[in-house]
Amino acid sequence: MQPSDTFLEVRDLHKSYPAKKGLGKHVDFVAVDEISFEIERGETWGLIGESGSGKTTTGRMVMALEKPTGGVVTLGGVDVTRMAGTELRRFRKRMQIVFQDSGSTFNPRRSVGDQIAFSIVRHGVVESDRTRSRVVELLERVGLTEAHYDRYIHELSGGQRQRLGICRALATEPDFLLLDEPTAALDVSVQAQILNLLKDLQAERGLTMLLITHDLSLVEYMCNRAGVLDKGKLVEQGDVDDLFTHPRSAVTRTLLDAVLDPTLPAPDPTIDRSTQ
Amino acid sequence: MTATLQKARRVEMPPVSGGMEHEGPSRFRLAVRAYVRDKAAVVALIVLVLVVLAAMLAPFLTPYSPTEGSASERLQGIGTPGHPLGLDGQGRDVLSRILYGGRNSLVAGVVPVVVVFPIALTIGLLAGYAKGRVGEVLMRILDVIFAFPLVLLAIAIAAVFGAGLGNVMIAVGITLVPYLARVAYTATVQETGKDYVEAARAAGATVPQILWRELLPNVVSPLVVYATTLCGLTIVVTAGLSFLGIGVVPPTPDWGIMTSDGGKVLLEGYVYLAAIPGTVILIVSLAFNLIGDGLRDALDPRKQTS
Amino acid sequence: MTALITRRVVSTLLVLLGVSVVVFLLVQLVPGDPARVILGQNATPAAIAEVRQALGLDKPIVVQFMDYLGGLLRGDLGTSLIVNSPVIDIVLPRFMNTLILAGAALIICVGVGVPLGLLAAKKQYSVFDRASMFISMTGASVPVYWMALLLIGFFGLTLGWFPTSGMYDSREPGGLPDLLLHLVLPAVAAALVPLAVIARMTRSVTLEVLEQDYVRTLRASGLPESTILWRHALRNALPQIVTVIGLQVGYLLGGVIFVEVVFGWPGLGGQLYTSISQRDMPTIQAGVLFIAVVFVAVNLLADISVGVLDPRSRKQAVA
Amino acid sequence: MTTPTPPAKTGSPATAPVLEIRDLSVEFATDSGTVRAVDHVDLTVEKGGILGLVGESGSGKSVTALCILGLIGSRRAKITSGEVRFQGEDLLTKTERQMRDVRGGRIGLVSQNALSALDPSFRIGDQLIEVIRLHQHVDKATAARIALDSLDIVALPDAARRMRSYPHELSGGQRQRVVIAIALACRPQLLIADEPTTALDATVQQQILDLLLDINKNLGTSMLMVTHDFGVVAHMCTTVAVMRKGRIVEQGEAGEIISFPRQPYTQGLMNAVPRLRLSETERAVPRSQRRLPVFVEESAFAERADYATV
Amino acid sequence: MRQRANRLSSSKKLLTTTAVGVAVVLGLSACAPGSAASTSGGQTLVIGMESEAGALDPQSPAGWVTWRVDYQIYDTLVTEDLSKSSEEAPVTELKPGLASSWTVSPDGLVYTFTIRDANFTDGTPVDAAAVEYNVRRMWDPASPQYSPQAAGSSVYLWQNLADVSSDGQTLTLTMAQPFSPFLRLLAGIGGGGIISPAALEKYGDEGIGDNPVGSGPFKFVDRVRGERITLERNDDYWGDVPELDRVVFRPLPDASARVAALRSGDVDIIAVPSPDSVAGLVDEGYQLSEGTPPHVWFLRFNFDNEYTKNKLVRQAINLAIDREGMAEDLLQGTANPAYDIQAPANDAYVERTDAYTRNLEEAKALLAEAGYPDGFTTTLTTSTDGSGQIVPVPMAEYIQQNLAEVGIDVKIDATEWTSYLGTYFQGTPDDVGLAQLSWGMTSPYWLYTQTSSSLIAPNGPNVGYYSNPELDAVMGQAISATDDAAATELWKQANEIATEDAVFAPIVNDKAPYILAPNVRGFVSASEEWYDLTNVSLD
Repeated sequence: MQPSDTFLEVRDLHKSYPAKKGLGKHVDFVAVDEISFEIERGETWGLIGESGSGKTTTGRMVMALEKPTGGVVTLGGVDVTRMAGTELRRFRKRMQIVFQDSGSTFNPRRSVGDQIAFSIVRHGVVESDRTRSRVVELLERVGLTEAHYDRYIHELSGGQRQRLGICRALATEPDFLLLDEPTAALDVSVQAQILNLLKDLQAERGLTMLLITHDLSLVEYMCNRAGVLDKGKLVEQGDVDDLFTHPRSAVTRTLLDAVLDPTLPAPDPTIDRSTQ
Repeated sequence: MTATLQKARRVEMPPVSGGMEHEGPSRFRLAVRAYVRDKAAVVALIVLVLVVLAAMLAPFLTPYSPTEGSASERLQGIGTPGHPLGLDGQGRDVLSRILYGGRNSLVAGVVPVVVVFPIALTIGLLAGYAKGRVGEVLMRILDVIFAFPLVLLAIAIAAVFGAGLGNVMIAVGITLVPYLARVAYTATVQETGKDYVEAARAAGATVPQILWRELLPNVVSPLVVYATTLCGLTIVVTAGLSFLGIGVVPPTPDWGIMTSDGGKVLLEGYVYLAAIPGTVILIVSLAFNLIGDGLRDALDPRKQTS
Repeated sequence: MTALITRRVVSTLLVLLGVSVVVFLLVQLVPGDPARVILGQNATPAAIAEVRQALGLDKPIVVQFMDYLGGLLRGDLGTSLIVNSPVIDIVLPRFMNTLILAGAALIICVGVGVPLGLLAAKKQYSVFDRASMFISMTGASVPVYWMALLLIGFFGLTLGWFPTSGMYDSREPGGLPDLLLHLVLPAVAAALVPLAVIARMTRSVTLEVLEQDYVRTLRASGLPESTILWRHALRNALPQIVTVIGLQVGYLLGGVIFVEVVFGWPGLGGQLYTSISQRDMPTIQAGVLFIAVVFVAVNLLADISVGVLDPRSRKQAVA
Repeated sequence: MTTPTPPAKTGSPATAPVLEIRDLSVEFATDSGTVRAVDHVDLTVEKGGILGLVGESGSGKSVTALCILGLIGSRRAKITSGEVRFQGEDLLTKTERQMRDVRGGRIGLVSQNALSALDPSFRIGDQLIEVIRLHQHVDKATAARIALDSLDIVALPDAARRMRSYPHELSGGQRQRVVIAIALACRPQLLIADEPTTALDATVQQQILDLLLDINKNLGTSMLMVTHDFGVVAHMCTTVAVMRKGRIVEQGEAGEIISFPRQPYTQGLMNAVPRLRLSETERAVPRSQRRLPVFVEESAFAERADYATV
Repeated sequence: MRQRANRLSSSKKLLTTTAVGVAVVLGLSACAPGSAASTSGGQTLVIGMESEAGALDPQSPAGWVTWRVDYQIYDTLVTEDLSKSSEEAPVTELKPGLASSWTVSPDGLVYTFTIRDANFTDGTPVDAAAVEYNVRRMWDPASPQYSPQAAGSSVYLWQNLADVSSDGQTLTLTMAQPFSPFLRLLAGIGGGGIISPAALEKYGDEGIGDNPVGSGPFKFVDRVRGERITLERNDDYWGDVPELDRVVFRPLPDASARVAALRSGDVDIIAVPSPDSVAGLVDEGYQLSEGTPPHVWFLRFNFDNEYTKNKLVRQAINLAIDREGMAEDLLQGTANPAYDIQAPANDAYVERTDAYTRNLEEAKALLAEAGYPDGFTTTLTTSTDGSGQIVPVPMAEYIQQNLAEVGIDVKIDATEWTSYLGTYFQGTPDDVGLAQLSWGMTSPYWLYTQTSSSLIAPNGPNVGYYSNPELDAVMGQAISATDDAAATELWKQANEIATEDAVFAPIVNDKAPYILAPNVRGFVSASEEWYDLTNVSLD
């Protein structure tokens, strides 16, 4: 790798939860175990792991939604883990998150437009009288219309909810976007649209993105580099093409084997089995 | 781990070809529509409005005083000329007493709930959001009040303050605090755990902003529903306190007093005297319950479909 | 699980301490002088002063509270102003009677309310569902004492099936059969409102359960609807139903006062009614304390049994 | 445009189909009128075969599957036409009582939510035994033995001990194995698997699918596989039917349709998914310039869909 | 209180009172037949009381409900003859109780009682020492058995006692000054009942109420609080042995519940039926028993109030009230209109229909004369419930309507009974013109407690601040009179003065109705608030 323009740096990040096992004996549960990685400016980095591997906890710590028990996260040179209060709230303008289920991240009793506008107002992105038109611009950018402004979240389809999630994340004009399984709950046709949209936006705005997923094909499509998380440990990381063709860890191999590709002609087990 | 993974559930969409409406009806209209769909709630609301109107317009609806009567005309039943609902043990017009009594009974039922509502809401919100020590202490204090059964505590407080409409309302009000606050607390805790609160925090919202903009609208709705049904309960409880002699003081007309007075001659065959106010209490408290059910739908954005 | 129970027990004890403080303060807030209550119409200032001193009412309030707490710990709840005997002797036997009545009422509530709610949920939107829910909603809105009088009038006097008052026959107090006969009407009257609430709650909880994924698995396995309802739905709805029942015990203990007055049941409620009209504060204090303690204890028990009933909370998984 | 293709005979013995659905239509009453969720559908599951029923959310595939068991359950749903012939009998004309023998006894269901498909309040063993005793009328000990056998078939590790476990004590994959064990306990001729691997991790998904394949092979159980994933179809199905808006748009032998999809919709479904293994030409395009083909636009506003989640 | 004795110098009249005649009557009735019913063996009478009784300690503060039970268990030195109905004997006659005879010294200072040879039901003998023990419990702070509660509740009885001594069966009470009401007060509620000293020693002040031991016609069996008090016949009773085997007192505070219990046969006698149930019950064959106990439901005028301090106003109010209507219509004949301040069950009763019969014209004229031709506004305080209060609020409302007819606008301020008593005895506030209460004694001394200027609130029950030297003087003479007839005359004179000055507005006298099952025999409503059960039997 050539000398890089590192934007996000995670170093020795650690998270353990105190847990009681039996009476008196404390055995801490380690969710994330000393992981380190770097993401370059404008890059999409994939964090791969199955459920329980600690990938979501890592994401929350990167977003300063959870305090790590060890390690640092620097974003654009600023130590995120040391920030608190107003400073942190102000800093959130620069980093945003898109959840797996954006529907649940919208308040069911407020219009979606209002909630997107809140981010804009909160961080003083534009003059307050321009807020609404700014929201509408964003809505249109993610493929929605002004008519969606006054809607409530339950009135919208899964794909639309995800677009809104992206829309809100973009509202503060962040440099960094965390994508936590952004398409896991979507139909294939909708998933394609969202993935394309994310790609376009990244190109447009030079966003740095961290994609958290268990779906290797997603990583293959979105990321140049990625890391594999297993039981809290980052077992390997590197260039995606390299990672997927020459996996060095057993976990990665298992994950690769588990991917079912519809058009892969060679080992089609169906025919084998039905003829026997 | 967040529970988002488990929560993700495929919702199958129906094959839709319908176009989109450009300007939907206002939220209020939608809420009204959701409410109107519940026929029982609509009837209940109409009944309640009629009862309130009747109580307000009592002087125009009846020529008789609710507190004066002639003992020589006492205990005449339903259908007595000039007194459609008959006369009570003091020869007072039952209809007049029902109409005027509505003023006291409705006030006694609604005012404590309305007054306690914001207090309980504040306590529940703060305790629910703060969790930690503040929330713990607040909820423990409420637990102490909660440890006394509702009727019993109202009785004890009424015994302390003495009888009278005002005191009964204070007693009932104090008793209601933990009930309402608990609902607010539970709702707050539940909502606080939801992703949208986290999202708001991630968007940089301050604590007051989260409480006010995010949590409040979601906590108020279930609380309003619960409070509405409580109004029915308070009327019944107040009536019960009157029966025990620590409620509204005679000759003040009040449905509870009327029921308990009527109860004294119920077994003598004067069933109407207790049955009329009893039925009115029943209808009104039923109405509050049904309205509560209707509001549950009306305030739920998911039910507000056009 | 053990930790959970310990924590709940400790917090319950704290609540009880708070309860005793509230009960003590309640009495302090009562206007009027216990000595005046004792002496009634014959009171003279000299006699009142003498009685006040005898009762220790001339001591500072903090001292009185410490005395009260000390007494509580020794099981001494004070002396009745009216009857001049230890409050515990007055309250305890009557409290037992109240427990009998409330217990019987609870059996009715649960025995009728839970099946009613289950069946209504099973036949959601049917005529049976709507009718039973309307009736139970009505039941929850009827003033208890009014219902009690109607029961007396119809079953006691018109039909003459049941006695109308007391716990035992006046002339020849019988044993258990006599008690059961006397128990029917008051227990039904006391059960009415909680029954309605329990039925409604059971219905909505069961409806929720019936929407769960595993119910579809059960159906797909060919289980008859009745097995699904009475075995699986009930079992899964039980924790929530138990919680509601625990809360309804509070209503039962409070509402029983009306029933006891109307049926002449020698319970704590009737005693409280008398004591309140007599302003016999030590007795009121003790009665309220007893009921609060039971209520708190019942809810503790409900909490714990919910824990036991739900296999998921039996072994707290490491998050 | 729906031309029900006769099932390809390649490799499968020519016997009467286990399941034949003819002209099935289901309508739902919604607030905004009647919606036909299943529209004159014809389907066939060959004896010993695995039919993949593929479609997106709302295509009506789950409703079709549940119709077979008579479990649409919603008061708003109504079967308006068609028949469901299972081993020659029309299931739609059967009484509820007769259907109870079919369910769990002759047709098993593996539903999509592995995590919530088991009654959380009962032990695994008890849930199995209950079903076994219901259909096989055996004593408890025998039922327990059969239950243990079933758990062995689904390769649940440490089955004897797991009999005494509660569902929450098992992992998602283990739970799905138990669900399959229940469905198989009475050796049904047909297994309906409704997206059996949703909410499961990729590695676990593959294990479960392979388990189902083993069962198909070893027990000869025919299967109806409801899925949205052509990867799953390619992995295990003999025949496939593609469903869209309540209709079957394409039906045929699985390998053939995957290799040569005739309908653009089928093509779209397959191509919209990002793929792990790319051809050399695909790989030559820089990642930032790769695009997924989009074949269908979302409707402007979602409608309430709760009827479909029966 | 004892020290604040009446200072009137004692008169010199000599009189010895004996009760030979009464003893003869007693002896006759003892031989009377009436054993027919007692052959049935298990005769149990069940009485439904209007409320729970207090401690069964006759010397502790308690109301009539408790005393009605105590009366069956305990004897008093002097007692009233309750075997005659109010019609036969409007005023009860005093007769020997535990004291078979007594003498009063000519100066009225020394009472010598001969104590009957009897036993308490615990087997210990009744003697003068036992009675002295009882007296000292209520009177002598230096004695070990002294109880402030007992002293407080018997303050009027022992206020003039200077010394007590005993010798065998002879008890001597020495007064500090003559006190003519003494014997009648001894017969009543408020300290007269004699308890077994052995039992008092055994159970103590707190325990005696649950383990009462007296020497009366019935002895205590058991008590289940809130449910029942069971007494059984004292076969060794010194007087008439009762016919009943057992008496059960059951508290049934709810009027409807009492009537229901009577109808269903759970009880044989109920007290205080709701007025509306009486006619129906009589139609069904139940017996109504009424009397004229010493009970006055009256209004007190406030002499500090701008309006009611005016005698003309007080007279006008008296004339405006429709007592007949209230008794007949509102109360359905369960009470009699009251035409005197004292109850008819009292030697000093003077019927003053002239002063109290309704006359609206005259009332209006008096008001005009007083300067209020258009009336005025004032407040009437009453309770919402309470012992002897009948139905206070409807009655107050009735009066409110009566007074409205002469232009007086009455506001009713009703509070719950115990709080009402508390505020009542603190004295009437200036802006309250009328304060209601019901009370009464068979002793005319009652007038003194209500009107003496030495008992002005808060020092006594004179809550209207009435002060009339002329009345004080007459009552002083009456109290210290040593001749019964002379005392009665003086009391009547006092009564006239109070009536003339319209100190009160008496409204009704309660008839204290009891409803008896058809098979109850021998129950008599005498002119007293309690009843004698020795002659009661069941068919």
